[in-house]
Amino acid sequence: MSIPPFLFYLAGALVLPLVPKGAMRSLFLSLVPVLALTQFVVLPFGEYASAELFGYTLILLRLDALAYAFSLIFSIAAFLAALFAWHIRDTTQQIATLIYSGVAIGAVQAGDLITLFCFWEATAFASVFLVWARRTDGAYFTGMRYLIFQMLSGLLLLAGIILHINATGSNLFVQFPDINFAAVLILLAFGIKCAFPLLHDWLQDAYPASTPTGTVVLSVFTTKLAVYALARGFPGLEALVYIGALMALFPIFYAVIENDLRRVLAFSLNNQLGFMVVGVGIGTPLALNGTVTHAFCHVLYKALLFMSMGAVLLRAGTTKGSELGGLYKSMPYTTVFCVIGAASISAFPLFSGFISKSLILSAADKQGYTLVWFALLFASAGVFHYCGIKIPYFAFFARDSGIRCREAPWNMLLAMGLTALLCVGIGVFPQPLYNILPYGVSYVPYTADHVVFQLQLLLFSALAFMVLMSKGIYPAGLRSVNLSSDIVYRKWLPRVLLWTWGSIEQFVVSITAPLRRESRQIFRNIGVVIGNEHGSGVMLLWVGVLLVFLLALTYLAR
Amino acid sequence: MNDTSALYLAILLPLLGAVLIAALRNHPNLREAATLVTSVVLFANVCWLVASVANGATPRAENILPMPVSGLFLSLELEPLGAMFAAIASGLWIINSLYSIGYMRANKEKHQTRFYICFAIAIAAAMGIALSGDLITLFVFYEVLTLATYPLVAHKQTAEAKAGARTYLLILLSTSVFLLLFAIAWTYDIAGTVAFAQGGILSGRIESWLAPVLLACFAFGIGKAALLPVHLWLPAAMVAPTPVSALLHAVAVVKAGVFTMLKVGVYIFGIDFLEQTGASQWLAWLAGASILYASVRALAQDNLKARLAYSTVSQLSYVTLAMALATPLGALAGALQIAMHAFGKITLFMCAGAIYVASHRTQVSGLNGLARAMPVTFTAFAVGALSIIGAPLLGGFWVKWEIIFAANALEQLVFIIVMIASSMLSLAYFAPVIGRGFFLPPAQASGDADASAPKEAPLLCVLPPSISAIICIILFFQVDALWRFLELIFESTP
Amino acid sequence: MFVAILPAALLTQLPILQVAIPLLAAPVCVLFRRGRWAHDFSLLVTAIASIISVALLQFVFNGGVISYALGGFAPPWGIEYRIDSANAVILLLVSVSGFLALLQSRASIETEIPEQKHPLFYTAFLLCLTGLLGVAATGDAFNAFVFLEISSLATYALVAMGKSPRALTAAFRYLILGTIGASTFVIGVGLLYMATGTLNMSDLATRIPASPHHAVIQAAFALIIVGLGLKAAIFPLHLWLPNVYTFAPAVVTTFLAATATKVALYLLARFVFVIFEDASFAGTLLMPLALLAMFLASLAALQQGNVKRILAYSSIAQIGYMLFALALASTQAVAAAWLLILTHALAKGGLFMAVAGIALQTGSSNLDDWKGIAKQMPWSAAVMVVCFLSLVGVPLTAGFVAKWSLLSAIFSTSESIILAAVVAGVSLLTLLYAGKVLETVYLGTPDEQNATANLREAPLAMLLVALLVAAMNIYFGFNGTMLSDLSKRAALALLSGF
Amino acid sequence: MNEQPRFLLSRLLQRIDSPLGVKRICYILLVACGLLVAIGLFIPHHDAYGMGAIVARIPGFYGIYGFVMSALLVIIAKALRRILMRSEDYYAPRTIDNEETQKERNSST
Repeated sequence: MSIPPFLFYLAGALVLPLVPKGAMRSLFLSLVPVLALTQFVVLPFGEYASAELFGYTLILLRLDALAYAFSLIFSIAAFLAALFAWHIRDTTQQIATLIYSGVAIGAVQAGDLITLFCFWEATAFASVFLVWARRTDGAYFTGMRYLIFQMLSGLLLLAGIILHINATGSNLFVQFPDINFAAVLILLAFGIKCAFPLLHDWLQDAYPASTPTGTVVLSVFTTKLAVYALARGFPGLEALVYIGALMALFPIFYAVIENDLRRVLAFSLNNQLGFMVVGVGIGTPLALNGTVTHAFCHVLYKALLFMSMGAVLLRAGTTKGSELGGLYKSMPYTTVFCVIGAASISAFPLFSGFISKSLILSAADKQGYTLVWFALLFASAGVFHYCGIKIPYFAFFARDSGIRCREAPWNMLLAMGLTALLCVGIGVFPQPLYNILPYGVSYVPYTADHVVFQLQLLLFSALAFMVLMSKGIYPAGLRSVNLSSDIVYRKWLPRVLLWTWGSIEQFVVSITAPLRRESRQIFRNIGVVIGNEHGSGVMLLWVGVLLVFLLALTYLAR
Repeated sequence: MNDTSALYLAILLPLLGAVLIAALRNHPNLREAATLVTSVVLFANVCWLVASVANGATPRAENILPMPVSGLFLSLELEPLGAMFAAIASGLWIINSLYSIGYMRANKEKHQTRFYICFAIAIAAAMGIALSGDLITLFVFYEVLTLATYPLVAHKQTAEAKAGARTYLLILLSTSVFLLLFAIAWTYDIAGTVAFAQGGILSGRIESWLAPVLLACFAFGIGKAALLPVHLWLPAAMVAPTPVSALLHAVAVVKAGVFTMLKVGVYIFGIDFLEQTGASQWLAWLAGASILYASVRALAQDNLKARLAYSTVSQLSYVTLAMALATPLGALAGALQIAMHAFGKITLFMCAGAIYVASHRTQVSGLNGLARAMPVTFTAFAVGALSIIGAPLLGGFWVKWEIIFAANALEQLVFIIVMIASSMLSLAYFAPVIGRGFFLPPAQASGDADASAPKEAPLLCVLPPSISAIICIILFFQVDALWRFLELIFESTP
Repeated sequence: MFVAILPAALLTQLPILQVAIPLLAAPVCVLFRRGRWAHDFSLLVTAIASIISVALLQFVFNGGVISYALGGFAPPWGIEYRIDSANAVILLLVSVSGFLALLQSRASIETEIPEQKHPLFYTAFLLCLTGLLGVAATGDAFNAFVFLEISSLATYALVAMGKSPRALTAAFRYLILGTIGASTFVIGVGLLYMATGTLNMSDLATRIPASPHHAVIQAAFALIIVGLGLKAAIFPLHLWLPNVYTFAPAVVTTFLAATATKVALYLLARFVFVIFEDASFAGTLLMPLALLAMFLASLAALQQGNVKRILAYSSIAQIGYMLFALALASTQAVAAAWLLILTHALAKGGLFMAVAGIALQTGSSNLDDWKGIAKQMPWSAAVMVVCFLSLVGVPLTAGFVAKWSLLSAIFSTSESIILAAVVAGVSLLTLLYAGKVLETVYLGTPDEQNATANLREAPLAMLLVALLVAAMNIYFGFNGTMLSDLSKRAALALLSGF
Repeated sequence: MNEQPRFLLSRLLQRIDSPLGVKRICYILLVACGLLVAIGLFIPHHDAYGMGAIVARIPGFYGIYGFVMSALLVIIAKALRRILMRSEDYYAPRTIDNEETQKERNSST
């Protein structure tokens, strides 16, 4: 008997309001992921819990290596996030977190497209609450934009699924054999959630807008779910290699000049996704393994970084680089955890990023994607630059901003500590993680050349940072907004639409107003001609006219 | 009891209820009890009929009254589509009655007896529409429905209410008298009958270039279906009290419109005939335009009920679009939309009414933070809205699913795009209610005017929308049964 | 049923009795000192006339055509009274309308007409009735003229008795125009006589086809159409009608609206279809006029502020309908025309009755004074609703039966959807002015200076009759078989000739 | 500013943060870089294919690449700022970017 794990989360969300607020509820919140985890962690791979709905067979729980890895990391992250949010007393956020985690796990374990779609949409609706939970006007509007983008993804997926089912008659979620229109729609849907270039703006827009704890949850699921879906549906699709490379490259430029550190993290999230997408695109066992590992590690260190920034936001009230600095004096533990996260994302040896990123790089190299390989190398150096150094440096060191606050609450520290421990642990002992990878590939990350070259790359990068910093070339944090492709729908499109609407309206009015006036006049005239009282003379005239007319007609008709 | 007498009963019961209500006008509690009892009995009766239809029977009552022109009779006949409509209308009457009691009392509305009487008559008319076996009978009940709801729309008797009711009556009566009747007469002339028949009655009898014209007469003549140029009555009717809006938008009126549209498509033209001639092509396009236009208009409305009204316009065109796709699948999807939209929209309206009762707020921009005071109402609203949007786990999803399926089968990409765009737009106009309600801080500028913090509305205002919201969820999982029932449309021979 | 109990001898005399009884009774009214007696007497007379008409109809319906030679001179030399399905229906309509109008209107007559004039009033009323019955019953062209004049002259007098001073001018203008119309008509008849040497209609019908393109006959044709058109208030010869309907005493308006124009229309149909047998030509002539009437008069009705005027213009538009149906000239269409005549009489009669009641209580027929009157006079208002619905042609009212027949007639004769659309479109306009009146009556808020609060419902007698008519509107909506059978036979009678 | 941070860890970190600490780090970094290049010359590269194998033969390639590219990155990004940067309230009020600033302003007045 196996219950699909997502049901635990949903049931938990239902029961949650009944649990008294406070420690009880927080405990409950962190126990749900553990309970759900026990349901599948020892389950043999296979398909469970299928249901019939509307003539389709739904597979609610399909466990294979790919799904297992993602479910596992999602569950761990859900637990850590719950721990991190222990102090939160906001019921809506708690419910949203539970549902969001649950449906994300459900989506990963969905064996068919319809179930996948249901969860796909549900992640969108559940997650927007976390954005809104900040409860400001800005967050509200941001959430609306976020929601619409997520919905667009869902709808494209829906259309694609329907087209797919119509063409193939099967609703199983397996690799899409050929890239027809249906597949393109589905790819686009995945692409939106995966923040493909030009479809990515929702990510940098929404993630920094959430609450300190909300962003942590957000950073875990949506995009990794998309990576999972790509890995399942489109492994080896070559276009993805280039899309991924582009994703890895362009956000780093933005990240360097971005002021809001959580948005910097969002850009780096995008950049890291690029690595994973490249891995999916290469599609060799090594590359796919790299994608899975990287996603696994990424969830942890990105969560860690967002946690540390969340703690900063909670205590210092802002995460803007221009306002922060010298926080290590107040929040030393957070500082250390942040540095561990930064080291992990920068792929320092002995940290988790190292053992995952190199798989993808190796795979790219192996398959002869030279340019892509260079690009990824560049991106790796860049990551260290704007994320590995910039985040800890601007937040905790640099010039002293004078902010003196308390250290993060114990639960946050505990959550960060556990996450940091996992990051280091995986970095040191990668084999357990490698063991759960979908493809049996033996890979040894810790070879001399790997370590040395990686260190070369990173330390020279650091050198560059130092040089630029000392020369004053490094861009300082400035309160600003950096334009991106989202200006199209945030500024231009509304203007164009309003203008079009307005001019159409004006046009219609300018046409109809005289028409209306005229017709009213005609109407009134009819009234005057027909309705008014006329003298007998008029009548006589009509009699005469009619007579003459009739006579003429009869005469002519002869 | 046999099927035929059950047919008569379905129409007579609400009328009887109206008489009872009138008789008990001095005893409000008994009067409301009369409404409730009647609605429950009616529902039971309709369920009996539905069961009989599900078993393959076709309850009939022909030649009830002789009509002047030979071959033209009033007749009743129940096929699956009508059975579904009847079941929805009578079922929602129960919920709506409960809600009406809560709403009318909480708002201390006047003329409550008139309200309940007209309501009952409107339900009788809706039953008649559902059960009618030919166009003339349908037309008669259609007009009765218009007339019976007119006093309801004008209920408040303010200048605004009168103006709205006037537009309501004018558009509905004029389209039906001008175009619908004309179309019926024309149909009669072509086919020699106006009785609904499996596969339509026009096939091979009308020149193919005239078929779209006749269809146009029907499409615009059925004003209650609120196709683009004739949709204006719906926003105008928003002046009515909320239970009436629920009646208009969910229980009876607009549903009667699209139901008629479906009936005409399926049983007068015949889906095959429409497909062969392509007579409904233009209608599909117009319905698509209607969907998008109304959605955009909804987006621009700040008044919650006006927003809902435009949403209804857009959602109704789903049915028309589905029918105009001219495939059996499309027609079934349209029928499904009638059911799904009914439950979704009634939830929304009852929530809007509950919000009004509790806080006297009508504008979306004024809802900030209200959800924290009324979590149940807003949750129900969210469920209803998501169902309308077509989110999974809610009934509305399957409609979207089937319509896209039907459009895809025809390789009509544009309608898939329309469906997607419409879902996006509906999300865009519903999400603010939820987002603002739950997450924005309440406005404080109004000061002590709203000194008494709003609380959840009375139980009878909150319970009904909760029930219908739950039904929205159940419908997602139980769609199979409904669908199989509807499939009888193309299997049985009525 | 009557036919069965009536002795055969009496039966053959029925056509003359139908006309003669009111004619002889008319002067008797003058003898009564008191109006009330005169009223009761004329009521009795109209009742008898109604019974006779029912009997005639019954007889004709069973397949007969009654030809009665006046004074024993056989046609074509003597004057022939000839009853077939077409005019039996009209006779019934006229006599029953007269009866109901009288039955309903005692109260309104008493307030509108000075006591001492009552006997004269009833005399004129009966004379008018006689004229209309005579026109319908006779089979002789000149005799028809005579009766037309009898009814017209009586009508002038009746209209002039209206309370408003403007009734006089209305009557005077009607007098002038009516006389012109009558003269035109009689010249036409004279020309016919000149050309054919006969005045008997069936005789004319057999002789005219022999020389169809004779110039004199064609001139006669034109003259007769114009003359009768004026009597029937065919657009644009309708200008006399609004004032007459507005300012005549209520009972007169009710009666005239239900009957007068229809009788003229009947005669027109008789001439066109039976005598000239030139239906298609007449159709092309009259069709545009009919359409114009339907549209323009309805528009004009929309702009009126006086209920009676609204109804008057509505009548002009409805006459357009009837003319339209006649102009289509198929059996089905003529049947539709007859149905229109009957149902319009029902609807418009009922409306004018209700209006009479309300006008009696409010002392005004201006719409502005009727705001929210439905609260005080719910039954009268209800009658208006029913009759308006019938006028618009909503199903389950008599009007629907007619409207439906007209639409199917259009479809089956002309194949022109556009015509049908126009007809349907005009009912839209009807709806508009009906809505305007009803909304004021139901939802208007009374102006402060016209306190309507203490108004009471119309007198019971008025109300009951109005309700009866309204009920008939509904009854025939449910069971229109009788009406449509009648009209179908009438059409057959007209189109198959003598 | 000679305040003593409360936490022991903070005091440790303060050492790094001090001017002297920074200087030390710089030196350590330079030395480490040199060492790495040196080591890189001697290690075998068995896990490199294609381009990876080629560039591994260039002494200190990874270091140079890392240095140049990150410098380029910063310089290009800084140039991009000229095009892309807008004031914080560019999208206001529909964004969170100016809200903190706004809040500060409100609390200070």
